[in-house]
Formats: sequence, C-alpha cells, structure tokens
Amino acid sequence: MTAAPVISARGLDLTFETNDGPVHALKDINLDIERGEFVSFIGPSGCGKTTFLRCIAALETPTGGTLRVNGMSAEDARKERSYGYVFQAAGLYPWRTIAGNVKLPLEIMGYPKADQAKRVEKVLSLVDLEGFGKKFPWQLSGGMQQRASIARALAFDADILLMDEPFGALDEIVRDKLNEELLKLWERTQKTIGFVTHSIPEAVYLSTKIVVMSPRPGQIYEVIDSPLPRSARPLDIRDSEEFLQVAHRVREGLRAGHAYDE
Amino acid sequence: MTAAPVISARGLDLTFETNDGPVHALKDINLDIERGEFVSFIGPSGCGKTTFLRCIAALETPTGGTLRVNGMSAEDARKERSYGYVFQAAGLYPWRTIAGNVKLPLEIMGYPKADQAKRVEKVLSLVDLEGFGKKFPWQLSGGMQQRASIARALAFDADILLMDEPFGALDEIVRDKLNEELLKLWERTQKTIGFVTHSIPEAVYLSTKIVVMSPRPGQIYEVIDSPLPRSARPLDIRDSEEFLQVAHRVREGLRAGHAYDE
Amino acid sequence: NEDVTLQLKWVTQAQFAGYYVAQDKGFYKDAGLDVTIKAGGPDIGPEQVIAGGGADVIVDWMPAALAAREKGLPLVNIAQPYKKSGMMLTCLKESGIKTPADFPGHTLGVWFFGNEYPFLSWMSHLGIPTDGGDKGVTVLKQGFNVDPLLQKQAACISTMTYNEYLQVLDAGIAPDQLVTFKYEDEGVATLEDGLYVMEDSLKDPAFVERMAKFVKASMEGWKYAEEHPDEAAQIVLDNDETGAQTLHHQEGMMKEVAKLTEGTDGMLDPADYERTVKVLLEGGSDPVITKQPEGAWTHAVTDAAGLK
Amino acid sequence: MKMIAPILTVLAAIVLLWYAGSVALNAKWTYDQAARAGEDVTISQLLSDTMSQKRPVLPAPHQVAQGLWQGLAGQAITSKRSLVYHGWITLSATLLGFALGTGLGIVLAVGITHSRAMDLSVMPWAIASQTVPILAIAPMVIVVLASLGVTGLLPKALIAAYLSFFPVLVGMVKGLRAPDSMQLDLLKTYNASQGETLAKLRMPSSMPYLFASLKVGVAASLVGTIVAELPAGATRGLGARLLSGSYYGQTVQIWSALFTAAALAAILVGIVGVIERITLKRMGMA
Amino acid sequence: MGWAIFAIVFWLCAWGANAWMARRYGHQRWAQFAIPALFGITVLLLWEGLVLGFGISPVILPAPSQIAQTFAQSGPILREDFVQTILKGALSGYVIGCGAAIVVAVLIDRSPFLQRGLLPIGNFVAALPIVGVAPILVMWFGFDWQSKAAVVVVMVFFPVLVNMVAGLAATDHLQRDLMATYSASYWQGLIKLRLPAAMPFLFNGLKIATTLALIGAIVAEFFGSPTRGMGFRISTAVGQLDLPLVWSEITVAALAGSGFYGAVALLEKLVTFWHPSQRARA
Ligand SMILES: Nc1ncnc2c1ncn2[C@@H]1O[C@H](COP(=O)(O)OP(=O)(O)OP(=O)(O)O)[C@@H](O)[C@H]1O
Ligand SMILES: Nc1ncnc2c1ncn2[C@@H]1O[C@H](COP(=O)(O)OP(=O)(O)OP(=O)(O)O)[C@@H](O)[C@H]1O
Ligand SMILES: Cc1ncc(C[n+]2csc(CCO)c2C)c(N)n1
Ligand SMILES: [Mg+2]
Ligand SMILES: [Mg+2]
Repeated sequence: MTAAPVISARGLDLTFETNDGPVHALKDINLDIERGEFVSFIGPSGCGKTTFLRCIAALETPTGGTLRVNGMSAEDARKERSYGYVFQAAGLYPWRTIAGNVKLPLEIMGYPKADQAKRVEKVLSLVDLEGFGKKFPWQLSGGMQQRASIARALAFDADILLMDEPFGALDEIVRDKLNEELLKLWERTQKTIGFVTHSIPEAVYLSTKIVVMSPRPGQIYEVIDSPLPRSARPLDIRDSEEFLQVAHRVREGLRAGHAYDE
Repeated sequence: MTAAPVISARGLDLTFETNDGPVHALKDINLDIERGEFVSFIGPSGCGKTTFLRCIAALETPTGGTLRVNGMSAEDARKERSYGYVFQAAGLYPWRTIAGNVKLPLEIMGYPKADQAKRVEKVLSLVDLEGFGKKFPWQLSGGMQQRASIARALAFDADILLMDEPFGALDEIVRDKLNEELLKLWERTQKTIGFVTHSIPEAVYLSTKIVVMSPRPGQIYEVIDSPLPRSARPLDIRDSEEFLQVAHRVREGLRAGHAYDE
Repeated sequence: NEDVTLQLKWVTQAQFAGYYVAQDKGFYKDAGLDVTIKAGGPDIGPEQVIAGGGADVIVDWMPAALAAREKGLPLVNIAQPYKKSGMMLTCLKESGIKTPADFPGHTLGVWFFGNEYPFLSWMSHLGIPTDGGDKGVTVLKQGFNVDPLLQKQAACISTMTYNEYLQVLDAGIAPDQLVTFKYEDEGVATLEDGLYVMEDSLKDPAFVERMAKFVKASMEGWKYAEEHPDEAAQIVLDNDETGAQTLHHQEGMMKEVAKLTEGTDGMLDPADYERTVKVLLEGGSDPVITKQPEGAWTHAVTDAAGLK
Repeated sequence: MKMIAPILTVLAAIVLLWYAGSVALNAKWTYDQAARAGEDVTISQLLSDTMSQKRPVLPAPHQVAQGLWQGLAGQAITSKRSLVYHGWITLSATLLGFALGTGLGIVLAVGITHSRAMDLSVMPWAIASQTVPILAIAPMVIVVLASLGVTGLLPKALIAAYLSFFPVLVGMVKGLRAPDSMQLDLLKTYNASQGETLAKLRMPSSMPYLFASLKVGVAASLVGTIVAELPAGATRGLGARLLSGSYYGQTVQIWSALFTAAALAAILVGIVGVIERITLKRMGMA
Repeated sequence: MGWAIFAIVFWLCAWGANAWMARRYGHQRWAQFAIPALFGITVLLLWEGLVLGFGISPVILPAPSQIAQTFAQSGPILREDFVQTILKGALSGYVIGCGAAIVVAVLIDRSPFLQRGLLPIGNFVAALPIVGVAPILVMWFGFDWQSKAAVVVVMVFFPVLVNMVAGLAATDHLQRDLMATYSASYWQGLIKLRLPAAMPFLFNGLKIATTLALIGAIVAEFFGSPTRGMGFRISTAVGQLDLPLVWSEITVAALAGSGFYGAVALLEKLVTFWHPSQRARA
C-alpha cells in the first residue's frame, strides 16, 4: 500500500514503575495499521492489550520507541480529537443520566444542540437502550452500562475507534447484533478500528487483521491478515472453512502465548 | 429428591422505584436449587440475573413472594456466612493490595493468621496471579482484577458460591482452565453454585441446570436440566452431540427471550 | 495564713498598683494573708466571677456594681481606694468640638461591657439622644485601644486619664491638638475601682475580719505606690505575664493613678456614693438603676481595719 | 527546590503588595500629622515615614520581621516577652484540644453513621452548638469550670475541642458514608459486623475526607485556644499577646503574635498534610 | 433536688423513646422532626431542672423558661440585631469568602506553580486567628458590617479552600482518561468532570463555613461595632449581667445557624444526589 499508515509503532516499549519493582508491560512492539483497517487484539489477560491501546490514545507515554498516529505524535492526534475510546470498564459519570453521559462528548466537541439530541437518540437505540436515557448509571445492569459506554463513543465522529473489550458483558445474541452493527458502521464510515476482545470468533468475524499478543513482557506474537472478504460478512460466514482456519490459527497463537507464561 | 432444596424461590417479585417510574426487575420467579447443584443463569442484558443473585444473597429485598435458603430466610443464611459472592465488577478495595483484598474475608471470618497466608497463596496461584500479591488493584489489567475477585471468593469455605459473570473479561484459554478448576473444586467440595454467564458453551459445560431468563419484566423463560454426566466432564465433551443439543436449546431460549423484547 | 482571691477589673497594669505592691512588698503576708490576684480582661465580668465563686473580692466600678445589685447580684462596697474618677472623653480639636454642646452630629467612641453607664448618664444629663439621629450623637462600641481617634473614625473617644489618654499623646498627638472632657469636671463623675464582696459573706464575722486585714494591707500598698511610683511601676511590670507592658507607659500611668487615689484612706465617702447614685438614677428614659439602692455599701470592713 | 522557587516568588509578590499597602494605608496618618504641624510632605518623606510609624495601620514587613525576630530569638525562651514561650503555651492547649475534639468528632460520626437515632437527634444539635458564639460563652465556661476546680490547660483545651470537633464530625460523617453499595455488599456477604465494616471499609475510604477535616480542625483548634486565652485571664499565650498588644496599640506586637499563630497553624496543617501523604501513599491512593 | 431528679429520669425515658422511634419509624418524615425535637426538649428540660434543682444563680446560667420570656419580649431588638449581624455581616461575608475560596482552589489546581507556592502561604494567611484579625479589620474597614463581613471572609476561606482542593483531586483515573480522549480543554474538564466530582467535598466545606460565618460575624462585633448587632448585644448584656438577653441572642444565632446549615444541606442533597452518601439514605 502506498498511503502512510494511520498508526505506526516502531520498537515501542513501556515499563511501569511500581512499589514492587518495574513491570515490563510492552516490549518492542512493531505494528502498522492502515486507514480503514479493523484490527483486533487478542491475548492472555495481562499481556498489554489495554496498555497498547492507551499508548495509541496518548493516555500512556511509552518509555521507548516511536509511535505515529495520522503522521503526528499520539498526543497531537489526541488533541485533534481523532479518537473514540471505549474503556474496559464503563466509567459513566454518576451525576449524569445515561443520555447525559452519551451527550458529554458532543457537548465538549461543540456539536449543535439539536444535533446532540438526535445523535443521543440514535446511538442509544443502536445499543438497545431506548427508554433508559433518563436513568442514572447505578440504576442499570452491568451490560446496560457497558452498552451506554459504547453509545458514548459512537455518538461523535472520530477517525479512529479504540474499543477495549466492549462486548465482554453481553450475551451472544446482543453481541451478534452489535457485531453486525459495528461492521455496518465501519463500512459506512471507513473508520480505523482497534478492538480488544477475548472471543476468537468475534476477532475473526470482525477483523481485517488480528494481532495475537503474549505476556511478560507484553509483545506481539503474531499478526494474522484475514483472508475473509472485506465487506459483506454475514453472520453465517462463521461456519465457513476459511473462518475456521483463521480461528484455529488464532487459537494456536493464543495457546502459544499462554505457554510463554509457564 | 427428598432433601429440602438449598434455595427455594416462590413467586418472587422485585420492583425498583426510580426517579423515572418503577422498574419491574423480577416477576414471579419460581425456582428450586438442590444441594450440590451447579446452576447457570443466562439471559439478555438487563433481564434480572444479577438482581436474582442479589436476592439470594440477601443484598436486595424482594417486594413479593418468598425465598428460603438452607431452610431459613436469605437474611439469616447471610448471617451464617453461607455465601461466597463474585460481583460482576471486580470491586477490589483500592487501598488494599491484591493479597490484602483476598485476605479480607479471612480476616473478617477470623481464620488463623498462618492459615490466612497459606490460603491467599493457594487461591492466587489457582487464578494465575502468583507474584501479583503486593500490587494495588489499579496496577492490574482488567482480567487480572477479575481473577483477584474470584480468588477472594474462593479463599474461604462458603456453602453456596454465587458468581456473577466471573469469567467475562478472560480469554478462552484462561477461561477453559478456570472452568476446569471450578468444576474440580465443585466436585471436591460439593458446594452449591449459582453462576451467571453470557457464554452458552460455558453454561452448558458447567451446569447441572440452566436457567434461561427473559427481560421486561425479568422472569424465568425455561429451566433446562443438563443430561451431561455430573462428574468427569473433560473439555472435549463440548464437541459431543448431547452438548450441542443442549446448547442449541439454550440458544433458542435466549433468542426467544430477546424476541420478548421487541 | 488565710486565703483571699482578688479579681481585677482589667489586665495587669498600674491601675491596680496598690494590690501588686502590697503583694510584692509582703504587706499581705505580714497581715497573715495569702492573696491571689487574678488579672481581668475585656471579657471578664468580675461580677460573674464572684457570683460563680471564683473570687472573694473584686475590683469594680460602682455603676456596674449597682446595676448588678439591681439584677439580683447583691454586691456590697467595702472600700473605695479611688477617690476620683479618671474617665474622660478625648476629642480631636480638628473635629471642631469645643464644648459638650458641639457633640450632636458627631461620632463618639464609648466602652461598653458595663462601662457605658457613666457616658449614658452624662448624655441624658445633656439631653443628647444617642440613637445616631441628626440631633444626637452616633455611638460606636469602641474596642480596646485609641485607634478610632487616630484613624479619625470617631471625633471623640473614651479615655482614662492614666491610660488611653497617655497613649494618644504617645502616638504623637500633642495635648494642644486635643480637647478633653473629664467626667469629674462635668459633674457626672461616678466612683471607679472600689472593692466589692457578696452581701451574704459579710454575715460571717471571720470574713469581715479577713477583708479588714486585706483592705488595710491593700491601702498600705497604695500609699507605698503613691510614694514610690517608679518602683511600683516596675513591680507591676514584673507581674505582667503577657510581657506586653512597657516601663515607660506604666510609670506614666502610675503618676496619673496616684492623682486619683490620693486623699483617701480607703473608706467610702457616703457623699461620693450619694452623688454617684444620683447621677445614675437621673439617667433619663433609660436610667442605669431605677431605684435607690439599699445596703450597697458598708463601713464595717474599713472600721474593723481601723481606717479613719 | 521544586517547592522553594514558587514559594519565594509568591512570597516576593506578597511582600511587594504589602509594602504598597503599608504606604497606602499609613499615608493618612503621615499627612494628618504633617497638617497638624503645618508642614508639607515630600514623596521620600512619605515613604520613609509610612514604613517606620510607631502605630501603623499596616506595619511594613520589615517592622513585623523585626518584631518577630525580637520575639523569637531576641529573648530567652522562658522570658515573658518571648514568642516561643507564649507559642508553646498555646500549642500545648491546642494539641490537647485537637486530640479531644478529633476524638469526639470521630466517635460522634461513627455513632451517627451507625445509629439512626443518633443521626436524627445529635446532628441538629451539633450544628446548633457551633452557632453559639464561643467568645460569648467562653468566659462563662471558664468561670464555671474554675468554680468546679478545673483550671490551667484543660479549660482552654475544652474550648479548642469544642471548635475543632465539628469539622471533623461533618467530614467523617460524609467519609464514613462514602463507600459505594458494592463495597458494602461485599462485606455483607461475609456477614461482617458493624465494627469490622467500620475498620475494614468505612475508615479506609473516609481517609481523604478525614484529612481534609483534620486540617480544618487543627486550625480551628488553634483559634479556639487563642479565643479561650482571652477570658482565661489573658495572661499567657499568643491570645494574651494579641490582646495586650491591642490594648496598648502596639501594632507590631499584634502582628508578630498573629504571624506566630499563623505559622503555628500552618506548621500543624503541614504536619497533617505530610501524614496524609504518607498514609495515602501506603494505601496506594496517592 | 426533686427537679433535678425529675429531669434526669425524663432524659432517660426520652432517650429510650427516641431510640425506639428511630428504629421503627426512622424513615418517616414526621419522625425526622419528632426525634430531634424530643431530643431538644429533653436537653432543655434537663437544663431547667438542673438550674432550678441546684439553685444556680441566673447571672451564671439562666433557666430556659426565663430565656424564653426575655426572647418573647425582645422581638424588635433581636430582629434589628439579626439583620445587622446575620443578613449584612455573615451572609455577605459567606458569599464572598466561599466564592473566593472556590476561585482560588481552581487557580491553585490549575497551576502546579501556584499550588506549590500559594497553598502553603494560603494555609498560613487563612489560619490567622480571628481574634487577632478582627481588630485589624475593624481598623481597616470601619465599625459597621463591612468589617464583620471581612472577618467572615477570612474565617470561611480556609475550610472551603481545603475541601475544594481535595475535591478537585477526587476523580479517578478512568474518569480523567475519558476527558483526555475527548481532548477536552482544561475548562471543559473542569466543568464537566472535576467540579461535579468535587461537589461532595465542597459541600463539606460550605457546611462547616455556615457556622463559622456566624461565629465570625458575632465575635467580630466584640472588637468594635455600632450600637447594634448580636455580638454587640451579647457583650453589652454580659456586662450588664442581663444573661437572659444573652441567651436569647444565642438562641437566635442557633436558629439562624441551623436554618442556614439546613439550607446548605438541602442544596447538597439536590446537587450531590448521585453520591453514595446521599443515595444510601434515599
Ligand atoms: N438499583 C437499581 N435501581 C433501579 N433499577 C435497577 C437497579 N438495579 C437494577 N435495576 C434494573 O433492574 C433490571 C435488571 O437488572 P440486573 O442488573 O439484574 O440485570 P442483569 O440481568 O444482571 O443484566 P446484565 O447481564 O447486563 O448484568 C434492569 O432493567 C436495571 O435497569
Ligand atoms: N498503572 C499501572 N501500574 C503498574 N502496572 C500496570 C499498570 N497498568 C497495567 N499494568 C501492568 O501491565 C501489564 C499489562 O496490563 P494491561 O492492562 O495492558 O493488560 P491487558 O492485556 O489489557 O489484560 P486484560 O485482558 O486482563 O485486560 C499487567 O501486568 C499489569 O499488571
Ligand atoms: C472592651 C472594653 N471594655 C471596657 C473598657 C474600659 N475599661 C475598663 S477598666 C479600664 C481601665 C484601664 O484602661 C478601662 C479602660 C475597655 N477599654 N475595653
Ligand atoms: Mg485490558
Ligand atoms: Mg448483571
């Protein structure tokens, strides 16, 4: 490809200093993500998926290597409001209603008032939370809170969508539905998506590229390019031969990552 | 069966009052759970799984119906320390280290000091967190926090184990491992286990009984008794015909529950 | 030795030199007494202290003592070391005030906390309202010091000849820049700094005897202080626990105080008492006391002390 | 070093403003005096005079510094003119009062969070108690206590405690109620007793509130002691120094005592802050 | 003696009744008034009983009945003083002082430089004892209510500052990270996140400040005032041994203070309804 990658990491390193000695969370990460790609991260718990996503969003400062986003530093990209981020925990503000929480980024980014209400309504219905706009976060179930936080990240038009296990607390049916919706959104908007998941089928179903990571120190074990067609992925593609092959490769990689562990 | 059920709900009802009108979270729940059963709850997000588990643990007071645990009220059972509870969110105390969090119930229940340290070590290694005892919760990844909270509930010997999506944030490999460990523990200790999950295979693999719930108002759609053997369930049982049949039934139930929704 | 606790009306200063001298020179000890002198302050009502049993005898001004008596606290004057009143109103000449007739329209600083009675009597004598109207004066509750005058927040302030007036001079304002009105000269003087005890306690002859010794020794102290003002000032200074006083100021104060205590042996002159009562009763619409007090003084103690 | 530069900068700014204030506020007296003497004032005369008045409205910084130096270092520390001597007297009562007040505040807060009867009946009266102007009843308290034979440090400490218990009470009630329902539910499943819930959950999570309250409380305690020193005979302690300075218009003495008191408060607050940082750090919260 | 015994017995009974009421009806509205009221009546009765029973002199401590009488007779005086001290002195000082503290807390929070430089010095200045400050402020701002308001400003500043600074720091990592991903400006982060999160702390400070404002305004009048105001009246009445009037003024102060505190607490309930400490009792 000729266009410069949207996200490009070279020799990225990150070590946390803790009371208990340093933790080497990321080691020598090299990765390019092109515009419009859908990249999934998968790997054992604690292998640095969240940390890497946070580096991309400039929430964490790498202790080594370089990271360019949209041709600038991650920090500058953040200032340009290039990211929509779905955190691993919902992190809703308790003093705002669900609708208020979803509206928050719109207020901050200065969307017109009328547009705000429309968008809130749209994304809330996208995640099946119509009618819950006026409730407060603590009045919602865990899965509903997670969906609200997804709605919050989808409410505005960010170039790059970073999602940290967004569907972890959802049942298969909703998950399938949201997977489809996400794919539609992605096709429609040509966003670049970074997606952390623990579900191998989910990763394979959604991604154009799957990054398998291994822990201690967190590093990239393997990058698998999906041979599945880029657009038009019906849910039953998951029974196809190709799909199962990729899934198998991912599972092997994951297992190997765990083996590292021992 | 002749023995009285450990948990017995009759016509259980629960309505939350909110700023925005009442929410009917549980409606006419009837369910018996025998000693030593492993019961999974599955259902769309917001259907009342957490609420029902909380009722059993006497953390929520039903607004109607009766609920008996071990032949007494849920409240009395709680006072007898019959429950180990894994919450949907990890809920670790931020001012305690991981080991300190796991030790908390042991301190409260007055386990001898020497025993405490041994148990903490044992359960931390059970959930693969050896060496993280001295870290604080915010220094751990999401999945590690969840595992710590599982360790906390397993550290002491409760009769009844209530687990609210304990493995939601874990990858397949760890999940499989912990599933096996949990089954072993269950067989060894003959605990009664209530288990909320969104994963159909997980529910089928683990349970003797699967409760499928549907939302608005939350109610039991179907109770499926597993035909799988009670003990000795190797992981590959998941490829067996019987397994797939049960899984299919559960999926149908779940789908029907969602249909309710529309 | 017998114990006596004396509660002063104000902080340790030469105003109470006699008692400190008597203590320091051993006059009390010689009389067989162990005297504890408790300093006062702006928030200490000696009347309250004696009512609460915190003192045997107090130094008080007669207007306050008589007012307390009417309120149901039977205080009795047993001796009167101060013959004359040291109170006055000090005005800046530049305010244009020359006589009391010029007061209306001006702001006057007054001490409250039981010290406002003489002022209020005087104003009602003059027929000047104190409500701040055009024809009357605006009254300020003056704090502890002379700043309101220096800052020109008030045209006149209350001063004692022996203390605040000296401070005004000390601050750098010459006497010829000031106009003063002594209560003594305006015919509204009331008795200050007398010794008072609870009426009940006088029923006990032993107590009268003890007070007699106390008054006698105190008067010896006063006489000594009048004769040795500089030494007395030093003694006062030594007794000041705050360490705030200066010798210069205490010496000045002692000299002025001596002018007020001279010419008395400590026995209350009934004529002075009558004059004080008259001034207080004539307080206009809001007199300090409403009826002639009964039994508010006694010579029993001074007689027993042999002061003549 | 990171601390010093900003403090010095702010300090320098304050001193400058202060000098300007001295000149502005003291000018009136200079002009008045000149008018009385029939003289004119030049700018340089104005500057030098306003910064060296005996009874300034606002003493110049160097005058206060001189007074402080005199009071702190210019005397034997046992001398009645030593600010160290008076400061110690105030400090000892402050600490005793602070300990009593903090203890009372915490005990009441614990009671209030555990007993609805106490919540409903004590809180309104604790509030009412604070609206009683302490300076008004302090003399009576001192008189009553003295007649009961309680004298010396204790009456002052009691008044200091009276002022400092309230901030601690308010903060701790809030702090003890800060744990969210999941944290409480966890302990419920263990059937933890109220005492255990207090020790293992409520206390730790109230720490940020507690320390904010302690800082206010220790300052309040100092104020209480100083207030109590007035009617206690106004003989010893910084309160007495303040007051007696004020009788004799010794502005510099007032300001020196004031600064000593404020420095004491700042040090006490600073100590609480250090303890806070250490505690929170050990709790992994800072 | 009989009086005293009766009072103590009544006290014990009322305590029992209150505990019972709180347990049974603690969540009902009437009980939330009845319980503190009964408690208050008990205190007053105990007081009356002890004063009568032990024959305590009214110049030391007057009986509540006597105070009530004076209170009823002194309406105009009490009202005049209330307006002077509370409405003019305390309230204006409270608003200015709390406002200033909030602004300074935000400034401090904004700039690490100021935080390191201003906070220690802020601690210092704001911890100046009222009795030392009051005479100086009277000298600067005159005898009327302005100087009282200035004293109140100095008094309330510190508690509000400390709490507000603590409150502005009371957000968790996740909440702040969210703002960072939106690249929210400083002010947006402040308004949308840190101010709401600081509210539970701020209200702590504001509540403490209500009572401090009253104390400040009243005590400042001890150091010079016009011939009205609660502090003036109290110190004058103490000098005149008119203790029932003193306690009447104190009653006014207590009522006003409780009302003031109650109003702020109500506002707190409305603003921080989402905080666990408020939700738990809802
Ligand atoms: N404290 C509360 N106040 C008001 N409504 C509540 C409260 N807790 C739960 N609910 C409502 O009760 C319903 C059931 O919630 P519950 O948490 O039991 O769902 P759940 O089945 O556990 O869902 P999930 O899988 O998403 O965790 C939801 O509609 C939720 O909004
Ligand atoms: N703030 C921190 N301080 C210290 N160590 C940290 C911190 N955040 C993460 N770590 C450590 O970094 C490693 C990687 O954490 P990270 O959260 O990236 O894992 P993850 O891949 O997202 O795991 P999971 O799937 O469980 O969420 C872990 O070992 C964790 O303990
Ligand atoms: C609040 C206050 N009340 C009264 C006085 C007056 N006073 C009582 S005794 C005495 C003699 C010594 O100067 C004086 C002046 C004051 N100054 N301040
Ligand atoms: Mg993670
Ligand atoms: Mg749930």
